[in-house]
Amino acid sequence: MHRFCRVQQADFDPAALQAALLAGSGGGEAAGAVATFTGLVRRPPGDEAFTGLTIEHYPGMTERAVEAILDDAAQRWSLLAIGVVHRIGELAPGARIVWVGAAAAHRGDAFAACEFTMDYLKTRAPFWKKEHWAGEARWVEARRGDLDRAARWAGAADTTTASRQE
Amino acid sequence: MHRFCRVQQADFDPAALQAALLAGSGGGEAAGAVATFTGLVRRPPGDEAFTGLTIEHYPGMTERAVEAILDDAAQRWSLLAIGVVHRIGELAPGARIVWVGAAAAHRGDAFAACEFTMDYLKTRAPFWKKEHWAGEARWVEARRGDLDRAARWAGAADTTTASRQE
Amino acid sequence: MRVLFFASVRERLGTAECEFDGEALPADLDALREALAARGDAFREVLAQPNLVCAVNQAVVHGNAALGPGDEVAFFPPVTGG
Amino acid sequence: MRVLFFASVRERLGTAECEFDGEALPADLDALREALAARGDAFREVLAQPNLVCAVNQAVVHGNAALGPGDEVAFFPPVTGG
Repeated sequence: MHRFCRVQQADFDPAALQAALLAGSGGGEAAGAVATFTGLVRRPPGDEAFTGLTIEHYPGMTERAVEAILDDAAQRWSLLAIGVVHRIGELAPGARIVWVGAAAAHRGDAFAACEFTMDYLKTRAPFWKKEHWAGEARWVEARRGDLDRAARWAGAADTTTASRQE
Repeated sequence: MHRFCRVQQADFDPAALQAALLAGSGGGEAAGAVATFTGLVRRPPGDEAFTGLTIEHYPGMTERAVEAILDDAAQRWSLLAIGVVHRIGELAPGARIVWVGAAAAHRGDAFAACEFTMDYLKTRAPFWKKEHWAGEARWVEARRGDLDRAARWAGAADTTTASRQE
Repeated sequence: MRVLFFASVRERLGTAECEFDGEALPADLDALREALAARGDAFREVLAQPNLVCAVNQAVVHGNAALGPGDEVAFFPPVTGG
Repeated sequence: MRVLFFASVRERLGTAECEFDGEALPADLDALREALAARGDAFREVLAQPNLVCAVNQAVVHGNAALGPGDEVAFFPPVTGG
């Protein structure tokens, strides 16, 4: 199975990443499904003073954590390729933060692996977001909802079974 | 909410579609999440004689059915934009068949709307696939697994609730 | 009234559509099915398919339904797109 | 032994890392926490955070764990990437 994990300051091109994913999927004729997710810096509604995010990470541990998540995804679903790109540093409103893509023979595997990887990235990879406003900055607090979403995968046998039936 | 539905013979560019989705999402700073799915003509493993698919559809009803699915998705989740492109006609192995993209403030809504739309497209929109081999052709039979996947959304309140908590 | 056939149904019947009007116009779906069945074995076979789908004016219909002169009826197998 | 601090923890402490070696080397995480707490209020406050995460050699550790001279320990708040 083809996989990649990049942690970088530079922006990325979702189209090029999707092409890389397919190029790694057994020549491009084995994949029937590609699911992708792109996360962006969202301006809170009506919050004109918001100037963006900075993202800090733990070099070394980040890559290990992401690789462990990809290992886990590859164990849980039948995948042809999976990739993650996560940006660090200063990001303006509207900027891309993260991309996850999964290619599989069947869509159940691609969807589940993509969403699982995002849920685990949010709760297991050492990145921290700080929000900035004109004259103020605040570290983002971890969200209960993200932990709940990640916890769903502890009992993910249903999803796997459904996708194997296709 | 911005939306689009295209049924066409021509290939499509996932990058351009994702850009169109974001352009329709309140200027691009309101969206925090974009989930996409691309379906491709998969060559059955080891099946060298397979030459591709033809896809037939019911003009008029197809567009109505897709619009009804997008209405449903827009009711179920908080979306900024959603779009579908589905190709018809002759498609070679590796060719793109279908694209679904959903943009939302939060990822739970984007993921769920994208997967829901695919599951309903598979079971409610009047498209039919015919598989071709050297010297043989066969209409694809509807899959029990696709009906099961679509049926999951009948009790989708959990997903909606989880995504609203973010 | 236009009656359309798609995919394997269209191929089995060897035709993509037919028309009913004037005195031959069926009053409802059951009457239409009867009129079609009278056209021969291929029609009878298709109409006997347990999973055959019927749409009236581009919306799926189960069971019987009244029909009028401007209606569009379609018969097709379970969908397999996406 | 390197000890690293990230995000709000790093800012609260005003430092991104510190070193322990020779006789000052803590034998385990509990000893390390004690040695850090002795450095003042900011350290004590951070170490008292109920959701503080600790990693040894880049793997999250709960409770105590033995430490050696080449180990890398990190303290940080719950992660918020993605």
